[in-house]
Amino acid sequence: MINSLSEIPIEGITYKNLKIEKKPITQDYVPPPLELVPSSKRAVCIDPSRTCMPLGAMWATLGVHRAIPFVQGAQGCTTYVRYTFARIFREPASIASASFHEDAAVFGGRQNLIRGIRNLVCRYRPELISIVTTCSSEVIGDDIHSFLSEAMDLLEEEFGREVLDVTRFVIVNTPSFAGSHVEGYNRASREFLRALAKSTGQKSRTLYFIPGFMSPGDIRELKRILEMMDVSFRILFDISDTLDCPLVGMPERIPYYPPGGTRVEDFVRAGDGSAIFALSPDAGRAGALWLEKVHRVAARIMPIPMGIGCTDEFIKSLSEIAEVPIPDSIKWERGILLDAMADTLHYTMMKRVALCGDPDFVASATRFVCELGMIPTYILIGTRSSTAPETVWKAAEEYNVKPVVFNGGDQFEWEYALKNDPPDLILGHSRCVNISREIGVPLVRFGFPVYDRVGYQRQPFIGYRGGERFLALIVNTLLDHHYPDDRTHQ
Amino acid sequence: MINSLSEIPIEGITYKNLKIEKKPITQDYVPPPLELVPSSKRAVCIDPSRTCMPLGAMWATLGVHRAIPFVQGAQGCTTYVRYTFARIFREPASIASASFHEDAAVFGGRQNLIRGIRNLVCRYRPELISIVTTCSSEVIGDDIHSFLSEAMDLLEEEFGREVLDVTRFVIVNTPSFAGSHVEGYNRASREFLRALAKSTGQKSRTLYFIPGFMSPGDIRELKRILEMMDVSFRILFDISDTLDCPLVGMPERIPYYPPGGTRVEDFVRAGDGSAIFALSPDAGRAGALWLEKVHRVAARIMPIPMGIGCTDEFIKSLSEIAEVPIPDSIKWERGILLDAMADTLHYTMMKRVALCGDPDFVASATRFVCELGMIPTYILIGTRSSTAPETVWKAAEEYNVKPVVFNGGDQFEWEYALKNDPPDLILGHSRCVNISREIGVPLVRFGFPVYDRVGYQRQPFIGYRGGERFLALIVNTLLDHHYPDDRTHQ
Amino acid sequence: MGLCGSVPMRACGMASEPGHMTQRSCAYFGARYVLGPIKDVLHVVHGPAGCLYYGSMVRGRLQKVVGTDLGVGEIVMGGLSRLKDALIEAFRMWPEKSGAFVYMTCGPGITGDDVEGVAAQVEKETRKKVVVIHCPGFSKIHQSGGHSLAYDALFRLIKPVKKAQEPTVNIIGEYNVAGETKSIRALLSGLGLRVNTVFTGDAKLEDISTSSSAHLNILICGSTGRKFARLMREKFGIPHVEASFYGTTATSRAVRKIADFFDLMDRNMLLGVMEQKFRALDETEAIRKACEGKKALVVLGAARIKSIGALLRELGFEIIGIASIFASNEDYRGICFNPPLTMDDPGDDEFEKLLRAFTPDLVVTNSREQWRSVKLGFPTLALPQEEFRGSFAGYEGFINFAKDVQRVLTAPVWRFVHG
Amino acid sequence: MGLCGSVPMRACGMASEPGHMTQRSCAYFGARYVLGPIKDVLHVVHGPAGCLYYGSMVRGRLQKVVGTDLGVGEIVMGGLSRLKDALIEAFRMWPEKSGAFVYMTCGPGITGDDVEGVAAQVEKETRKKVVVIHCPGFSKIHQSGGHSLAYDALFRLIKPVKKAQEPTVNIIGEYNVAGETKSIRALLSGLGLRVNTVFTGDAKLEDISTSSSAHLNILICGSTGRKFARLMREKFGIPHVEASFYGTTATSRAVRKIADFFDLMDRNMLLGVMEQKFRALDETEAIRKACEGKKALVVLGAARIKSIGALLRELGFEIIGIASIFASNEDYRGICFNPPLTMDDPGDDEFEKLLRAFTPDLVVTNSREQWRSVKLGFPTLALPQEEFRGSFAGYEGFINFAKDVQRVLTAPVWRFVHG
Repeated sequence: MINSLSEIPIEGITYKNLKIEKKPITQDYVPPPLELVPSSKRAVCIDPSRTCMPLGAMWATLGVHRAIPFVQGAQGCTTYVRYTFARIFREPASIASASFHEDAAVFGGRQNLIRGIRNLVCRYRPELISIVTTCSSEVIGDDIHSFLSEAMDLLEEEFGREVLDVTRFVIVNTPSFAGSHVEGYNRASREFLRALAKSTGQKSRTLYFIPGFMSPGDIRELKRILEMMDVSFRILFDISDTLDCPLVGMPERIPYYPPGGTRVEDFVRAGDGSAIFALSPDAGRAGALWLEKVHRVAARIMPIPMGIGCTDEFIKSLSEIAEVPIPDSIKWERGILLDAMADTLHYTMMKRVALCGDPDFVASATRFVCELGMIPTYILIGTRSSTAPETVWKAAEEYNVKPVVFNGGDQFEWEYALKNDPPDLILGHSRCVNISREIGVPLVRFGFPVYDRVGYQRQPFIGYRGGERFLALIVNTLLDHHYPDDRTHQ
Repeated sequence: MINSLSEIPIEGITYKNLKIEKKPITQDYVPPPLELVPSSKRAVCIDPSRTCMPLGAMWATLGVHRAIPFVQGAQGCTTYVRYTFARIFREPASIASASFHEDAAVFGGRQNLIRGIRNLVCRYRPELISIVTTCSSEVIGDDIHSFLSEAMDLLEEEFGREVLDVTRFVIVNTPSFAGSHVEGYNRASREFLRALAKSTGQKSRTLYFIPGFMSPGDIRELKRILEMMDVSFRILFDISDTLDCPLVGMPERIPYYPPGGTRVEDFVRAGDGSAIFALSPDAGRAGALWLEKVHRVAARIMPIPMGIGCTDEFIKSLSEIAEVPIPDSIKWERGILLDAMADTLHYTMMKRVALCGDPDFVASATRFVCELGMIPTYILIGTRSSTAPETVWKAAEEYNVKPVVFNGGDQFEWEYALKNDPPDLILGHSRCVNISREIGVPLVRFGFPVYDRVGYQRQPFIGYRGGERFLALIVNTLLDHHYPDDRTHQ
Repeated sequence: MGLCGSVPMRACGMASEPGHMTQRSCAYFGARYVLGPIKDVLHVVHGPAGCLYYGSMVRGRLQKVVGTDLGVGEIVMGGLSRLKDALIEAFRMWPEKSGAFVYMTCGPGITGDDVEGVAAQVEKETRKKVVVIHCPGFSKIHQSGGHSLAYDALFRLIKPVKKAQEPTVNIIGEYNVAGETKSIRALLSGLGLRVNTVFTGDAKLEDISTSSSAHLNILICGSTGRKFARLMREKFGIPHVEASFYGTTATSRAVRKIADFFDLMDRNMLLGVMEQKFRALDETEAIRKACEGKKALVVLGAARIKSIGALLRELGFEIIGIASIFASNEDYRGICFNPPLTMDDPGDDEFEKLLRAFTPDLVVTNSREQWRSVKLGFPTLALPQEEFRGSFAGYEGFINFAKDVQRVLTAPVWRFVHG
Repeated sequence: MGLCGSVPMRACGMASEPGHMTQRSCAYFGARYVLGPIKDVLHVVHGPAGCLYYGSMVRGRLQKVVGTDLGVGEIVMGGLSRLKDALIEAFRMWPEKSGAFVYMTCGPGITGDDVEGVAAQVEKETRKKVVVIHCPGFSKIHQSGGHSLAYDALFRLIKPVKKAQEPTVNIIGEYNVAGETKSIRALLSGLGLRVNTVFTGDAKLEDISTSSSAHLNILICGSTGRKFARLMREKFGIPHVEASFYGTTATSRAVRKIADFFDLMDRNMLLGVMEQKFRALDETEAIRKACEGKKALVVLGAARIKSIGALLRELGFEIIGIASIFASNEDYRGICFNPPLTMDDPGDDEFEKLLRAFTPDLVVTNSREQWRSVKLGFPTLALPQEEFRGSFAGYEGFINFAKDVQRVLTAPVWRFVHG
């Protein structure tokens, strides 16, 4: 090999040396009819940046200790989600299906639910089962409440009253033809609290948190911050251990349940809580508002604490509600993030960046990139949101930038904008990899889902420390990008 | 732009679209005369992977609270090091020079030392000054001890006895023509303890640690582990705050000193310690052995706790010496790393990897890559070491691999090996970037120095959690590498 | 139900019990599995966004799929006009496509939209072929029902054409995982055969319609393609041979079987085949020695069990148990080795019980379910393999597979689990 | 020593006090700074590995440098034979190199090796030019001494040759930071001039030896190149003009001055120059408005202060203080604006006192020392700039500089520091 090398090949990585044939994947690009570019002008949906509601309810359920989602629908509705979780977390996730077949489509899912619940209870002894509906059960018009009540009666008859003390039930209506996975989580947050929360009249000092689609790494960082703030807290829907846990070897008892997850008891006591934080407005607001309305627990709904501004808001709010001072250790971490921002401003300032993802992620990330002096150009909010555009516009006004916001469009129209006006960087989930390669603009992965790189689920993006990491990712991605004379970035 | 695009350019990043002209940097590669390849057969040194001793002593000194290295030599000996630190840490670092000029070269550095110390003491009121020698002062034959004693007498005369209570002095002989920065640190570790440590006869339960060239992120992780283990400890030469601290704004008092660093008092009390750990055999062993010999503090010298095996060894040793059990939280983190290893084994297994760097980093990293099922091929230990090859061979034997080890050679001979037999991956410091580009093999940065990417100094590579991050870096680097059909790595 | 150790057993070919924690998927999933790789047509999902979102990932690869993204309005009022508009728009946006597959999923499946009528209209207006796959998730007991639906649709596309002049074959039930189609093509070209269509690893609409020009169909995955092959024999008189390219023995047998059909076998060819086989055995010798007598548990779709089972046995594994995620009784009969345990449709708890009961040295399962056995500390090989792990078909494929097994078995991580 | 506010002042051109925490570097550093970019020669460091290690980084770029890596043995016994072997080996390894620069650093500088003798021997044996730079770190009071040593060596390489036929210039004191040489070359080509050699941003041994063929030397950095230019005038009769390409006014003046010399100025050229200037002013208008009246503190080498000062003033900054890391009195005289504070060789504490006393809106300093002012919360521009930030020379360079300043000033991070 050595003789065929020129000392410093200018191309950075020399495909030539790899001796693999290059083959074009597709033919030349033909622009689409212009009037079909906006998703609102089309019937056809191309590359949606969202999936359907049930996933959100399943995600939430898996954050509860020994809880199993029971999906009232066809088998694909679970298999596809199991696959999605498997790719993101590289962890097993037990999700049960009602196994709808023709008979269910014709006669309804009563038998499926009743038999399914019995099977689950007998074989898995879960502490909670969430019944997650799908488009089929919703279109058929399954009366889930009456089915469940029948199922519970039968269980009691067969096994005695105790069985219902062991296992709790929550129904989440998540028809796939409305909302998205984000709304599915949102609804779950309300239904879990509706079904479980009680108030004793005796208020506690405990703060409750609905994390939305935060990763295990994010939730762990959230806990660390809360411990530093020295407040009493519970995280609801805490996937940090259930979807990221050690290699355990064969457990003593099977079926195997991952350790951790929020205890049912914590949902019950939430009614006595002193406040509930929804840290993803679009994925959790409903739960927080319900708890406030019914149990008079103060609700705080705020953007994901990402970057300086959003984290400041969170920490301040925490300090006020819990009446605790902000400790020096947190200020220290803030200062470290500022230091990192000042140290790298030449790489970030004025860089044009496009964003894509779930509303809560995109809204907070937009503010963060503004804080870094970057210029957001095209922003795709994958699920139509009423709060995220507001958060985006507020940041845009403060930082004097004028991004184009697609609220709930599909990726096609956003990608079309990027092709015409390529940014310096894309911030988005793993399904942005094609446009990133097509226009030769590097991608920083974040949000839901990231599945084509490893370790993202373990590293926080939230809080000042998460900001540090997010910033490093952004800068290093820019530096890794191979320019023709890439020695400039030594 | 849009019309000139083919939908998925196969090259990944399309230089073409950037419209920047490619120009070859050098002409075709001509292989060197074969007999000149091994560094031992040459007088000429090409791309050494080490620098000279003084840097190590300065690094150690900057880990002490309000301490200033005073470099007995020409100004370049400090400027170059300030520059090196500035690039790695993006932090200010105050290092004083004796400003040798012709007169010093002729008459010796007596005046320089005496006046320099006085200036420093008056203007900076440091708590400690380390006098770091260089090749010039060593060749001239400066009698540093007598110079310092004269300087102290004069200080006492001028300012009273108190001045010597405020400022302590340590002399570190670091002639640049021997050893390397690694030995410079090693000597500093001994000289600081020799100059400061006392024993009162009353043993404490405190464990002392010499971290070697661990980054601030590594040292923070070390502290976190020690806190989890619930042992009493002090880190000596603790750069974690001094070389990575918040953006502070104008301080109340100038000259500005960064917060943190090991207190002089901690060195004094080390003589009563229950054990001292040198976690980088080549950079710290001398200090630990001296303390053991003179003050009967048990010395534990072990590889950097990186990956599973080395971290296991460290945790076990800690548990034995401190007589504390290994907490579940640590076992949990170990299990998470194992999980990450199992999840990614298809990316790492049988991958051929070349390593380059300081002996302590390379030795532990070699074991870690073996644990990942990778095959170390060519290993350059940048500074000749008596311990690192042993650690490497032990791992190689256990894992049945047969790497070629260059113990203390220069990068030229290692790079020549890589050109003839390119690995899948290179693990090395930032000065490996040229060979990485030349042969088109991706580089995972680690060790000393990393200066061409950001955030590396803040993220740990040590312990189980550092291993998780190291592994993710390795896998993501492999995945980022653009193969012709890079959709395979979605 | 029977019992094997502590593991309850169920008869094959039955629908899953609700709440049984099945790994099975739906008819739509199955249809996408088979039709996914067909390149020159539009794939249009008539259903909610979720089906579109998930359906764009087939065997780990992101594919271009579009859909109608049905909302409440369409579910209530009917989504037909939206489907029509979507089809016409999509043909305007991708004029190079020769046709469209329309996948009807649960929502419209229940409301019973006249999708065929819309398809006919659009065909008329656009002069492009529009094929409807009625694959609501609930319509079959598992994905293999979807495989059949897909093959039914493919069969309707075939026109009667003249036989090809040169010796020509189709390959049925071969899905080009990690480049396997290329491996098999290479072996067949070596015999001097032309491959007309690969169902569906390398198929275009035009090739499909002329696939009746072949002299022989080579059936790889019997489970998905058997009925299709039978129909092709009945309607177009094309005989088929079942052939497996998994393992050197199977590959040699397949090559000889096909060569015999065309009367191509001679001494040179025989030597060539032997040489390749010897090389593959040679290169894997150390690995085979290391695998000798090790115990494998295989949890996959039935057709895969057969092919992977052959590979494992050739490596020296003892297959102590097989569990099919989905299968027909015919599939089980096709598995010619008799492991101590055969079970159908294992639930999560049953999978765990199998692991505990058999403590296999190697688990082979699909990529979706692999993390359970990994988490419990068992070396696990997941399929479909990623592209960089290489094809498992043919002689080279055997070497790739052996290396894959070696990587999994020898990973040092396992020795730390109980350390 | 004088006093300015709380800041003690020192006279210029003096050696640093020991322990003063100077930012100054050594003669070797200065020599490397000037000779670093010369491509077709070997750079050989005769000294310990550290000098070699550090010396390979020149203005943020890693360069190929080799060395003798002297150990205790050579320090005691003399390193001459090692140097000779190293040179001969290096020429064998890089036969394309036309010569070598040998940098003698502190160790051999004190022991007093006869390096010249070895150089002569090697020249004889290899027929390559070997030039020794006697630059032990202690030999000068700061790096500018090294610059002179480097230029002395370069001067000795120049041969008397015939004048070029076409109008030809050399550029002196231009080091191609971030592509500045290219910007200046472009301006000069616009005038129809040939550039023979750029000292040293774009120089080869051969070009250097024939640089006496030029009609004019253009002196950019007077501090490093003034003496060299003077010598070239004396020995080869080449006149020089001092010219600055930093800022639009300076650039226009420089272009006219050079054009006048060659009698090239006409209406068209004048219009062209004006147009470029207007465009640069136009593009930077908003930035200039934002910078108007803002206070800048500049801490750099003296020559840089002059050029950067011009750029800052053209942007509208008030320069409230300058502190030269190293300078001669002549350098200070060359700075034609009179800031309230001028100081030489600031220590770390003095730098901090300046910041506290003047609370500048912008600090401009070198990349090594930038983090102190950043840490204390001051927007800081560091030089030399990285390549991606672009050349600061010429009209385009003014725009680049303006944008750089804008990036630093408007970074949102500063508003959070006290938040």
